[in-house]
Amino acid sequence: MSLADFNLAVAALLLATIGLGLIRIVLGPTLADRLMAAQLLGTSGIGVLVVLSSVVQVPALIDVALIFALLAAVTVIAFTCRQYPDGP
Amino acid sequence: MRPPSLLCLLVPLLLLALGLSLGWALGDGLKGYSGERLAEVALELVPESGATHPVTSVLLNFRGYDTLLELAVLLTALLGIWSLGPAAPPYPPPGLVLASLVGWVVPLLIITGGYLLWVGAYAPGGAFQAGAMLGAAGVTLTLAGHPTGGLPAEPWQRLLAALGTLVFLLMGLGLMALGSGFLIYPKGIAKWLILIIEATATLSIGVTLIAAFLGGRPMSLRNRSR
Amino acid sequence: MNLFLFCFDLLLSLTLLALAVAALSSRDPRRGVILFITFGLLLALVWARLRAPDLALTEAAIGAGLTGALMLGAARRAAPRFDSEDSR
Amino acid sequence: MADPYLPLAIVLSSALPGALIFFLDEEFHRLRTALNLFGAIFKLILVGWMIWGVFHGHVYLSHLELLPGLELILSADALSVLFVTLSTVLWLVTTIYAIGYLEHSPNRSRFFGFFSLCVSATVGIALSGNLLTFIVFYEILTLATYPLVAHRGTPEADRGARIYLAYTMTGGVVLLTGAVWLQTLIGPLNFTQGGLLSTAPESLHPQFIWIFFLLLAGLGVKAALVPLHGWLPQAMVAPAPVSALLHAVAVVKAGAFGIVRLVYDLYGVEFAYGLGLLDVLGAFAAATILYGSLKALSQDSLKKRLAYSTVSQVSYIALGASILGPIATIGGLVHLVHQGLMKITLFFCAGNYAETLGIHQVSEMNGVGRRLPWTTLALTVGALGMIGVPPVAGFVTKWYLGLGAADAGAYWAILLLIASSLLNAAYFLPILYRAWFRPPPPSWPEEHRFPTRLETDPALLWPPLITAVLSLGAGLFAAAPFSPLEWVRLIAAREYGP
Amino acid sequence: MLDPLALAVAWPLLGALSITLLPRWAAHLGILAAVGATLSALGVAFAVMDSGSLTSELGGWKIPLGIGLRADGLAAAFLAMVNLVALGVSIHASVYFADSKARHHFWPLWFLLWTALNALWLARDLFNLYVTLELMGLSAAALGALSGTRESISANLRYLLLGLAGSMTYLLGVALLYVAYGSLDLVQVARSLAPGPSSAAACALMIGGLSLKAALFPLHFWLPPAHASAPAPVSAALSALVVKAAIYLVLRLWLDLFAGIANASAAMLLGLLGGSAVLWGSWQALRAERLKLLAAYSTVAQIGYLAMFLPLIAAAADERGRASLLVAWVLLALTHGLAKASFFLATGLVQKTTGHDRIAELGGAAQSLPAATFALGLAGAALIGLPPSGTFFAKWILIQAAIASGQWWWVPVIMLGTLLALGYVFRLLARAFTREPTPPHFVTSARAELSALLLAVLAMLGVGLAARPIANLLGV
Amino acid sequence: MNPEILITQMLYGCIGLALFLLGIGSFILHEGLWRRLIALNVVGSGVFHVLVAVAYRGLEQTPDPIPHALVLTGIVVAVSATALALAFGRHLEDQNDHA
Repeated sequence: MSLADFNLAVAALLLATIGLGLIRIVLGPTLADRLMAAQLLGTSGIGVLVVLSSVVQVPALIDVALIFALLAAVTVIAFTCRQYPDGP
Repeated sequence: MRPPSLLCLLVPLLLLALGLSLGWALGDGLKGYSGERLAEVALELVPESGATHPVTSVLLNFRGYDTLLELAVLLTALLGIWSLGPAAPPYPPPGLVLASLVGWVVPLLIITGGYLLWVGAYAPGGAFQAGAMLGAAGVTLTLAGHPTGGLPAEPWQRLLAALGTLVFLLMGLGLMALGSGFLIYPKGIAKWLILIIEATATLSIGVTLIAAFLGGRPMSLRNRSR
Repeated sequence: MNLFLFCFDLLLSLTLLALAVAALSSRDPRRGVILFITFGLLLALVWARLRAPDLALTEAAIGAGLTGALMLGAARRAAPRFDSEDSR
Repeated sequence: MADPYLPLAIVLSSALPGALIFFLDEEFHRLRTALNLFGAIFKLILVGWMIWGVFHGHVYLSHLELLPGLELILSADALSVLFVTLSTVLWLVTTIYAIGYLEHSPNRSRFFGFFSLCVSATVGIALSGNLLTFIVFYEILTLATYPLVAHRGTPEADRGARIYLAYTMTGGVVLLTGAVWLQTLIGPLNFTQGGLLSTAPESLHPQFIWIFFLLLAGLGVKAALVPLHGWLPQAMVAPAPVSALLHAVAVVKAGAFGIVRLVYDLYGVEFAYGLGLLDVLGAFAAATILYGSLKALSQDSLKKRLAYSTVSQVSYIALGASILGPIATIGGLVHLVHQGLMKITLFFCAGNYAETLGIHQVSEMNGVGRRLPWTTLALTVGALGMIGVPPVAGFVTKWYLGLGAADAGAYWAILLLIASSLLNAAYFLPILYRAWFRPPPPSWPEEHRFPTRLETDPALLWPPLITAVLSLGAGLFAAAPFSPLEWVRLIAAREYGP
Repeated sequence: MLDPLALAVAWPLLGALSITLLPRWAAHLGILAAVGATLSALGVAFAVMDSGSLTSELGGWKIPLGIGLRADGLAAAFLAMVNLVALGVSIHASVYFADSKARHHFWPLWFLLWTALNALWLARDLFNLYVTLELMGLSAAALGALSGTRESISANLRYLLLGLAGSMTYLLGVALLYVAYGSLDLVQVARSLAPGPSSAAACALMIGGLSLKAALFPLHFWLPPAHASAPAPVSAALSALVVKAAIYLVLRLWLDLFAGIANASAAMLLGLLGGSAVLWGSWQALRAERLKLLAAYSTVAQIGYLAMFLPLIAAAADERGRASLLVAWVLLALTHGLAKASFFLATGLVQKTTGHDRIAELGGAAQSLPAATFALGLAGAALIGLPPSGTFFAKWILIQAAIASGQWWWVPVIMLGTLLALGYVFRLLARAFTREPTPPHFVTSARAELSALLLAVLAMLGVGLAARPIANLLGV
Repeated sequence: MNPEILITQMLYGCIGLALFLLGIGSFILHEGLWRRLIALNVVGSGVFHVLVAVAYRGLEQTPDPIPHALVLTGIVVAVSATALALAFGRHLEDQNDHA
């Protein structure tokens, strides 16, 4: 097993965690569940990206991972902010 | 109002048939695809375009006209949103934890935007991604209760939203007036022209995205005090 | 032929498809939007795999991030009304 | 030596003033009158010039090629000059009449605008050099007369206008289809003396028959051939000048003129005879003549009686065309002019009765000859002409039709003429009797006094007198040069060749 | 060197941007930009008439890499018509929106739409066409919703979404073509296009997507509500220009791009849809209770006529027949553009006067606006196809081609469609002749009424009689 | 041409097509702005996916930058349209509330 293959295996594993997280997102039932799952997804996504970066030989994927991380933070904010107050 | 059941049966069947034929068509196309026509030409000419990153050179030089019109599409969406009515009332102010998180995230997003803009010349990144970062910063601010997502007053918003398209267009027209031709950048300064366009486009995209998230015409200061 | 890579591709593709189906068949707008955001993030991963880091960046930031934020902002407003319509 | 501008100028000489008139404010009375009269007189001068030119062998041809095979042609041959002259003279007279008639009614700018367009279209029909141009002006005529029929704005006017439109437009679409079909088979349809079709291959003949029916149906609507005549009595709601123009010149004549063009200059009279089409046309004409007269008998409304009389009389033209031989042709063609002169007189008179005394029904006409002697005199001339009493123009028509029928061995046509004349007498003579010999009632339904020593407004009085004199003259001086009859002889001679 | 093609796109865009920046001056800047854009477009048309088709390679890159603009006769004819109509609409709008809150929003969006239209006629790059389609779709939907009523917003939302679906479908076709032929340039792809599954699928996707945008029966259902609920000048632009742009692209792709694979049976299918559209649209227009709905359904019918040409073009015996059908197509499209714009503008005037546009209750409104009624009448006559409008000559050629190619069944469709059109136009015009008092003047608001009237006059007298120059422009 | 690349292109291309069709199906079958917008975005993603797939030219060669640029443009257009559509939807709801 070459290094690239090992990396791929890691990536596949991370992908599997994403898949598990997805089930949680679909099933819910509470907002918190979904939020946590989305966070998990973000984190695993970053992992996949870092690994992929070496597999497909695109160093710029690290930048993409950075954006993922930042967006995860924004997502937290988006989820936790309250609704619009009722009425004008 | 549920769609009739016959439709529910028919549509998937039709789509399946369509999918099979499309797949066949795609396979047929790919088999005939030698993969070295336009792509080769484009990659070869990248050094002449004023940017070293291929996607950036395609986007801002080879197919700059598309990008110009695309900026116009963004502007259209914004003007359309504004035409519908005033913005939604602002979000309530955030709690303490959230406020500090926002305080961290917003500057980071802006810095990242600047970074993406700068690397766009030679690496993945560029006006759209950078603009999206600015937009995300504004959205974050809005969510945290800022009534305009950090945007200035309406006249400035208009200026910023139109700026990218305006600079792009005026540059094209100016070059034409100077004898070079519409959107034809002289070799020596191409890099700088692209950077100017990208910078202004970033601002416009960011502002447009924030304004779109606000979802309506900027409210005047008096109404905003609430 | 790199079998590992192919398996990884297959896994990625199927996850993507499953997400799309989940997002499209969701009746609750909030859940649909969250699934759609997740779909966008996964799409960004796929594009990263296809060596398109620019697109991965843009999709993550705009396709998933901003579109998601836009929809989420609106979905929350619509949710109660939607639920009542749905239960009819 | 082809003059490319004169035919166009003749059409535009009424169209342009018409277009200007629309923009005039309602109270610009003098300017409107001036424009109207200027257009009418200017057109008359141009037409006079053209008559002189055609007589001396000049060729007049305005044309505009739109696409290969689609060409607008305005040209002047003897037949078109006949119709143009009729329209122009009668337009001038009718304009004067209309100015008097509509003195105080609303929407005069609109009325006169469409009135001018209507005449332009009629003149365009007359000058059309091919079927495409003919159809163009034929449809413009429909469009321009619709507002005139609807002008009064009453529910009856609305209804009459709708019926008029439904008939004529359907006819127009049928005509268009037939024309395009024919053009697909044999190319551009330029009106040619002796017809176009005789050289076409025999395999096309069955299609030619179908096309003839389509074209005849399209033209027959305007010519009020039974059973396509239904619109004409309904259109009586229009103001009197419009009825006069519609019945005497513009609409029905456009249809009749089209039938003449169809038989003589597209199919060729001998070719049409060979296909047996003339018999069909003759049958329709005969049916129309009898039906119109019979219906006229039972009408109490003066205008309706005149309308059914038109249905009947216009078909003399078709009858003339349907009988093979130059003499019948002369009879038919000359009726184009004669019927126009006589019928317009009758309608002017009817308008005068209505406008001056409020009389609309035949039964109200007792003794009207004493109150309006000149008008009734004109009416008498017209009515006697219609019956065919010499020396009024109508006699000439019937004489030639009869001679032609005898010549061609079509004795049924002679019987038809006799029957029709008897019927004409049966519905016109009672009117004359009432007008002259019955005592007048103590008061008229709605008397209107004009500030003049004459019996009515001079603008209303002179036109019927002029046309009555013209109808008399056309009969009395039928043999003089430039008379309608002489002109028609020229046409017939050319059609049948040496 | 000044590039007239780029200028024709740049002018309206510059107008849109300057109005965005200076909303206070909207109406003045608007008229200025409208005149500039029209002049630049007419400049292109005259240049094409002089020297044949123009091409420019934007950015200075050879065409498969750079984006090409092209103005051939077809594009130039439409460009000229569209800009004339747009100028008329602008002048009208400067009155219509003068004291309305919507004016700040109308002008910039209107010029963005104008930009999209000009860019669309000149585009020869398949992806560039997608961008212009989206620009057109977005600006059109935004403009359509300017009246702010519930039905206008929901109708235009539907229009927006369906337009998106249509352009996405189109884009998938472009993607397939790019896969197979490695180029996005229309002319280049056309040159190398070979029959096969990928080109057939691309054809189906692209034509299908555009048919949705062109409201070809049975994909027309979005059009009547969207066009009927928009403000009148916007309806004019939508019905006369935007829909025309999509059907123009259908023809352009059909003739230029897919000429090699577009077969007779596919053309027949489109023709049948067109025929159904003629009958259905005209029938619905006849039954419509509101004036603007009537006009919108009439657009559905007119699009049907335009689609009906395709099987006849496919069946044309020789090059001459094809050429004359093409000219007829252009005549019909141009006439409809001018006439429908005028019709909607005049409708807007009537609606402003009465406060509604229910046909049954119009009463003397038509009579009190003689110039507008006149415009309605002339435009209506041009829509019916009464001579000497371009529609008349187009129908003549259409019937001729139908008979010549043995496809006689189109003839009754055309006849019936014409009669139905007569019905719906005169159902309306009959209301103009009532016993209401007449206003003393023919024209009351010169800019608003004369713009409508002039467009109608152009439709009735201009296009048909100018068939020869138009044919020359098309190089026929 | 390298079969490995072809298979990858085909795999992802077909996924793109599938997304396109799923989206279209959902667009036709489902009512409601939310579902239609999501469906449309999935449709768009499907088309973009096809483009990205065909731009892929293996691990050694630089991918074709032109489809990438097209997709970038497409994404921005899609978000513009989505934003506009959402604003329409919000306005409709507001009118419902007032009604």
